Amino acid sequence: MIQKDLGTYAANTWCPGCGDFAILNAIKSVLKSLNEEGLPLEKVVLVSGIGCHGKIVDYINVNSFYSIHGRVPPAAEAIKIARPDFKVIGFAGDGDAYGEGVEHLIFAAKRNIDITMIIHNNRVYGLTTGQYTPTSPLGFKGRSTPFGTLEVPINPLELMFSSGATFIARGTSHGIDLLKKLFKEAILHKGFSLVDVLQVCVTFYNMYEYYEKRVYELKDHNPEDYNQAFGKIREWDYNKDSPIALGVFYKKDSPTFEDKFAGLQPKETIDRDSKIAHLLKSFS
Amino acid sequence: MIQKDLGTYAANTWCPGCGDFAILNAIKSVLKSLNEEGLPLEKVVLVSGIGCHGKIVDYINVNSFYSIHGRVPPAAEAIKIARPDFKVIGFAGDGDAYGEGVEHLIFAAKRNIDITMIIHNNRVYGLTTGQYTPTSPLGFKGRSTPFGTLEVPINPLELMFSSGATFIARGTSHGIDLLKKLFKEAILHKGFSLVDVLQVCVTFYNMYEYYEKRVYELKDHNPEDYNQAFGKIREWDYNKDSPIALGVFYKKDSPTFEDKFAGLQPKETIDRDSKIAHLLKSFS
Amino acid sequence: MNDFSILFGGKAGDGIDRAGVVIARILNRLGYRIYIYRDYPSIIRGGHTFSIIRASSNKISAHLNRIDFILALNTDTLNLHRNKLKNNCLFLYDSDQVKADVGPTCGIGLAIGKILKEANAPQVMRNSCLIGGFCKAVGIEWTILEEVLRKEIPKDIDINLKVSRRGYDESRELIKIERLTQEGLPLLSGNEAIGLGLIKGGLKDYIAYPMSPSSSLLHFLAGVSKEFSLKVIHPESEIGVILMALGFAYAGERAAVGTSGGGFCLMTEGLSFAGMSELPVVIMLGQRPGPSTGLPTYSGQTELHFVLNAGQGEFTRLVVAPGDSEEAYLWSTISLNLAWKYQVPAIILSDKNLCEGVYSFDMSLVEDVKEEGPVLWDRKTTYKRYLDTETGISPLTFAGDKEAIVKIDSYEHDEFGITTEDPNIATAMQKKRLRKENSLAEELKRFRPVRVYGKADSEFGIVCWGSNKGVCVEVAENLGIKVIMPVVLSPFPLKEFQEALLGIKKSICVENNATGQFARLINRYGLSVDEKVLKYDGRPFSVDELGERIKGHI
Amino acid sequence: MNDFSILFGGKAGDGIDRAGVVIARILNRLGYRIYIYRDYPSIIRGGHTFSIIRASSNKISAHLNRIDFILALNTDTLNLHRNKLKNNCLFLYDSDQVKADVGPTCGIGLAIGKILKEANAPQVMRNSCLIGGFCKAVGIEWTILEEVLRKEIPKDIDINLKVSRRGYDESRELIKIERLTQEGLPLLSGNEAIGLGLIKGGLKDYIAYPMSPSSSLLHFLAGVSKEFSLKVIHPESEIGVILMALGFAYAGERAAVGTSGGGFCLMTEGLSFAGMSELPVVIMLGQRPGPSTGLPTYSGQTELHFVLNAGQGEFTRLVVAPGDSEEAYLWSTISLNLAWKYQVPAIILSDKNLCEGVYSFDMSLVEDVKEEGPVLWDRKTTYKRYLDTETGISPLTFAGDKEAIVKIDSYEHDEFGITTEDPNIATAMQKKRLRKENSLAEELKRFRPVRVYGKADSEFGIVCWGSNKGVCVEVAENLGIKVIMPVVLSPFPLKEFQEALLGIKKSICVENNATGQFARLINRYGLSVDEKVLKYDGRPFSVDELGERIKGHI
Ligand SMILES: Cc1ncc(C[n+]2csc(CCOP(=O)(O)OP(=O)(O)O)c2C)c(N)n1
Ligand SMILES: Cc1ncc(C[n+]2csc(CCOP(=O)(O)OP(=O)(O)O)c2C)c(N)n1
Ligand code: SF4
Ligand code: SF4
Ligand SMILES: [Mg+2]
Ligand SMILES: [Mg+2]
Repeated sequence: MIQKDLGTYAANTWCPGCGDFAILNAIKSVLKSLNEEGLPLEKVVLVSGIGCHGKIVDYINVNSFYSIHGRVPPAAEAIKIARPDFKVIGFAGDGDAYGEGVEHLIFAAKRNIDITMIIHNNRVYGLTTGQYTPTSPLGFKGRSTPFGTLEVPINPLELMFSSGATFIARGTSHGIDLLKKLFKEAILHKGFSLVDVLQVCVTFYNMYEYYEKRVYELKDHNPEDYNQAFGKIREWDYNKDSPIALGVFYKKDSPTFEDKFAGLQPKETIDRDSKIAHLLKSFS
Repeated sequence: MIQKDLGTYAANTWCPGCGDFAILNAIKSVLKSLNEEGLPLEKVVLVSGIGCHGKIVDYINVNSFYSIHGRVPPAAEAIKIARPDFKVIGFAGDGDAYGEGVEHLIFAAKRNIDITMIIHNNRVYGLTTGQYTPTSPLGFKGRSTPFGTLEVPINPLELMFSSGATFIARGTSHGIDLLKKLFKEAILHKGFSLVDVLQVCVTFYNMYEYYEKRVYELKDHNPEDYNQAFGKIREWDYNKDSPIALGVFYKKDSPTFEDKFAGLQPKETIDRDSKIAHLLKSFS
Repeated sequence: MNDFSILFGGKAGDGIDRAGVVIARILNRLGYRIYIYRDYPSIIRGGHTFSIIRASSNKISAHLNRIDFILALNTDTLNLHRNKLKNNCLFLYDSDQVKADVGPTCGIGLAIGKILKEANAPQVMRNSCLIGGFCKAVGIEWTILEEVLRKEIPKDIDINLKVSRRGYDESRELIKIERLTQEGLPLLSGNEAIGLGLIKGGLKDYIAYPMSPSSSLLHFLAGVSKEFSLKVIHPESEIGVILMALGFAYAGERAAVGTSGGGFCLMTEGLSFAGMSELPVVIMLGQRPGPSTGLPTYSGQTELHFVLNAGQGEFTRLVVAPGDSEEAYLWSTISLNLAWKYQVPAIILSDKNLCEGVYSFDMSLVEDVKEEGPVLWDRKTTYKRYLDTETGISPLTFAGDKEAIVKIDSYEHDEFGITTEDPNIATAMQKKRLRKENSLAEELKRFRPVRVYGKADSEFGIVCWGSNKGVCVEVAENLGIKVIMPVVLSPFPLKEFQEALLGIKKSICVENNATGQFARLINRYGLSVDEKVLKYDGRPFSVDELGERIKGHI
Repeated sequence: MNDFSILFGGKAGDGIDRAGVVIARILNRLGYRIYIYRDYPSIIRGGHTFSIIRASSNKISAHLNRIDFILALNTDTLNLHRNKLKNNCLFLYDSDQVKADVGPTCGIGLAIGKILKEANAPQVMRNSCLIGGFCKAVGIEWTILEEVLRKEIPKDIDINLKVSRRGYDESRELIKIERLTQEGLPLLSGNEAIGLGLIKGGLKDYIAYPMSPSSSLLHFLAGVSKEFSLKVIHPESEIGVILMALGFAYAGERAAVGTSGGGFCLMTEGLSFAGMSELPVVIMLGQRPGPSTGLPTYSGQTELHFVLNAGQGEFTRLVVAPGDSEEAYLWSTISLNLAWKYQVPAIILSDKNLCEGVYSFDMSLVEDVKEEGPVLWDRKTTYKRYLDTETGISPLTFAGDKEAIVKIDSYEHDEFGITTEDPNIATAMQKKRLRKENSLAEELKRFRPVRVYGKADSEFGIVCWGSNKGVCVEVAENLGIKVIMPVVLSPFPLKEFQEALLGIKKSICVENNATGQFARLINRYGLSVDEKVLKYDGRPFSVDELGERIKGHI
């Protein structure tokens, strides 16, 4: 299965123009550059959810774990805990990560496990042909809400912020250079990192122009300043028509779960049989 | 089963001194006072999770739905949507509502459904005999973490704040007067309300003295001021030894899901058979 | 030509599905009975997807392998399917796209790209152009096509008609499809039939999280929610779905949910809760090949034993597996009625073939079942939510009743719904809940839970369930043998099934799974089938294919 | 007195459990074999709870209804259980609390309240005082008691010893328990045995969300996690649990999880994913009476068919149901080995009686099974995670291997693990996954999947599974009949089971459920039992009770 250029023989079945291509190309380029800088690719594991986004792992020729819908984080966490020397990168949809399995995202952030979550946030269920998601704006007319949703969206960055994520960023699928920068920084960040990608779904929710008009890159922003971070995170709530900042919103150094865990784990030295025998003695 | 004083014949099996008694007494007193003010008790439904907290519904002689672990909100939401004239009050544990089923809490808040969630936050799994929960402090030694947890707690108020809850309050099980006030205000609040009760578990995590030393009631606090609310919510993070504010942190008027939903729902007038026949015609 | 099949193929995103329905509606107006099989990968654009539209003077619900007409928007369609053509030259294609050596005198090529360009029409209208060409090729009047297009695709109808007309004009008649004397019928997908059946049964709320092949039921009910005052909700997850449904049931409203295997897994804890709390709920489970995500847009019958045993503990459940649109409609109504009468969970076990297959729906074939109310409290004695009665059914009233307190409980409980750990009460309550199975089984007799088709006195019997009904019945009629099809799978209608087996010397079980799940089910009752005909690649049996395989056994 | 039972009762929170263990350890030092049955409600304080500590010169794993000695910390204990006493006067009680008319010459009352007050001891030490009194009453030397207390309850040991000594001194000898010549054995709960068996099998990670009766396995493994370098994790939910386990398996680490019915429901989607992705995982399922929350601290056997069929789609799974601590240990090791060898999910089907019962554990009775490695990649050809082999087993390597790319997939996939919708590959892969069942079944033969006890040539046979082993074997030995107990339930060891049935004229199936789940399972294979002896109030059969019920059938 060794293919050049990190690709595989799987036929790409995303719609032409889909924002997922940008994510694919950005991550491939980041992996290549990390590899050049010394990261062995066999120490990379990609984990994905179910949705259009999930197909990404079929298109990249590195280790992968194609999980079930909504369940990227716990698998990624376990892989990282088992192999702290690995880089574990999760790809999830907005339906997948902010809806079906949002609890896992919250707890992965809370634990500050050093995994990177890249959210293909097209604000719609792509693969199931166009229903609203937790980040669709109020009034969104999808196939399950033909008369418009009645719920305001969540602001996933704010949710992650309140859950303890130590790296929070946002990009769009129309800014691949920024994506590369953000992905790389997120992967290199020691701790839980999340990059929310405003990924355009050309078929069910084409926000290309909407975003084009409103996005801007964060400048003179100190992501290590809690209040600045919070202010910028709240600037756009995924509903109102405000400017939309891109870049790293927040970044914090904090001990990771797997490091603390490893600290608890002495290496096994004597053989288990004698230890079992010893333990059994204490039970009599 | 009509018993006086809103009680039932069920034997109370909480540990003597358990903070759940305060919650029970406070809610009974609030129900009585609401009843006196005109709320028919048959329009009250109590929903509870599984844990020591859940037993509360066995002890109150009104309609109840004793749900499964972690699943109070969706049942409560449906009951409210079906019967917008009802008062639906959920009782959940911290393991139950902030752990196993935190996704539902987030979405109930997001939808701003007019239910009240009362969280018996003893910061431990009581009924399963003392494991850490999402709000146990870092290093908590419970039966699943005998060497201390490696995770900082979540701040549930902050999580609810970022999820769109429109009423957020905190009380303790050693301040029953405040509890009554908060419960009543929460129930009367039109929209999703949550009262986090620092409920002392005398058996597995007796924080009585800890709280006694640190709690204070919010004064000169404007709960409708977003920034004030956020500041106070972040003052204590459920981990550090800071002062612990009690009272209503945040309050906001916002349209409720069930009202918007009812707006979508014309009353059925003509009979279904003819409408089905009519619809079938359009299918040919 | 009173039974013919048209294969319409292209890439995902080409509007193959819609094109199939347009053609079906046209043929329906000519008096044909329709069945559409839809084959598409889990892809939004690209890949290969096709619909087979079969039309016949008789009612049908299966497809044939032999195709009469191919309409090809891409090369794959011709390459992959041309060998199925009866007449090797009966096809139309987009000559601007199809790169196949079709031979000079064969088929009709339309320069659709050019036509669209000239009309300034978007790519999605390629299908309309080809349909135009097809109608001309089979001698269908333009006015019929125009009427159907106006109704089906109102958006940008003028350009669409222009494009379609160009296709019509540039085509030529190859063969003539006759108008039949019978009237057309509504064309319904299985999910639409289920939705209407639930509505008929008094549905108030439908809650679902999208998942193929159940999503179109959600879309359908959301679309008609205003007409029928339905509350249609798509919440955060399948766990939320089932708990919401139970909340609605508690409040006295008839609720249903829909999902597929993975989502059903997440509902099993709620299912068991429904069993314990005796809150009615109807679950439409659309099967697709597993395990896990599997082949999400294909079909399978692998969840029979899972639904029969899902959820911890033992409790009564109703499981029905309708076989076509009329049965889907009928048994959805029955499921809702009986779930409420017996206060049990009811599962409509469907699959992708039934959910998304399109059928000519004949209401005159549906037994008339009205919405039936549950057993209500007589108000004579203090209300006890879990009154232990002879039938096991505790009369209902609902929260809001001034004279009652309604307590439901996921723990073992006494008659009032207060938690108990008393061994005697626990035993009595367990018996009460299981006793409902007997009364339910008795009541089901009136709906003829086992249906029989084909030659009644044949000594060969095909045994099947669910969406295989159509293909089995047709094969059986062709071969002059019998079909036995239990629609009810729990409580299992043993007596009726045994009666149906009388006279059968050799039984052949047809299933879309690898282990023969129905065959295994009847083993439990000391019965067994003689042969198993299994297929588990996600694709349905065609009449020809199944016919061959059955012939091998008779 | 070489077989006697002590009932120690009080309120939840009185330390009944601990007291039972202390007494058991004392008797263990005297050479007795022990079994403890623990009966407690889902309450932290109050209510009525008791342990029955049975001691015998023979190995036992069941309790008796007839009690030799009652130790009562509250009135209920005497009122509810005195009728079970062989000798109506053999009891000790806290005379400051027990308000029962015991008669002046009967039993021994200790003024425990007063004793505690004088010693300034906390209420939790009431049990120690009563144990002191008990030891004197049955002639056990103070030094033994002191040793055990020091070891068991090191906290505040001095006051504790003081209080206990006062009880000892104020009691009097009523009867003498003899010291036996045999050595004591370790006392293990079923969960501890399972934990150790998993450790023996190479366990690296244990992930669980607390749920009775599985929680004590979590607590035990967390407690020994440092000794054995185990990663023990308690995550947000059972969904997180099973997905984490699969993540660990992917990384090459042997992981197990534990839960009960409701939590297992939430794991079923992950179970199906394990089946599809061929990621090994061991699930300890501790059954308790359902449906739903049910009777959370009691026992049942209602999940047999659920575990056999849980999860969408069809895939191979190993299901074992050990019957006592030695089997729990052995089969936990085997489960982990075989889950990894066959890359399948393995379920250890336990219940509250086994999980929380305490047994004298005799390692010499355990067949020696070592940790066995999985089939590994030979590195000769390009690595394919899902290589289609004759056995169905695809050789393993893990992420991190420089020469391999390891892709697992919840969709249907090709040999490399790339998603496919091709019907032929789908069929082949489905066959491959199911083929493993054959090789697994074959391999299981070497572990004797069906065990036989009692009188080998009797024409009466008790058929049982899981924790009923102990009581059935003892009853069978008493009555001179045979016991047939399959430990493996999937793949079902049909041949061995049939062999065990040879010569049986009447079979009696003993189960803790209402419908006879095992009896139904064997119906599938054309077999059936003649009688069913069922009990489903959450309480285990006692030897006396089951003996009576079996006698009615022979
Ligand atoms: C438990 C479960 N529920 C539902 C589905 C069906 N399903 C597949 S993909 C999907 C939504 C995908 O949306 P999103 O996560 O936003 O991904 P996208 O397709 O937009 O990339 C759903 C609901 C499933 N596979 N599993
Ligand atoms: C799905 C599921 N998992 C686990 C359990 C076991 N369980 C019962 S109560 C409980 C925790 C209770 O903790 P909390 O919600 O904080 O309530 P408390 O007892 O502290 O009031 C757990 C884990 C369950 N009943 N269901
Ligand atoms: S449906 Fe949307 S998200 Fe999916 S592949 Fe097409 S454009 Fe991309
Ligand atoms: S264990 Fe704790 S929460 Fe539960 S009843 Fe006792 S004191 Fe209350
Ligand atoms: Mg999406
Ligand atoms: Mg708690």
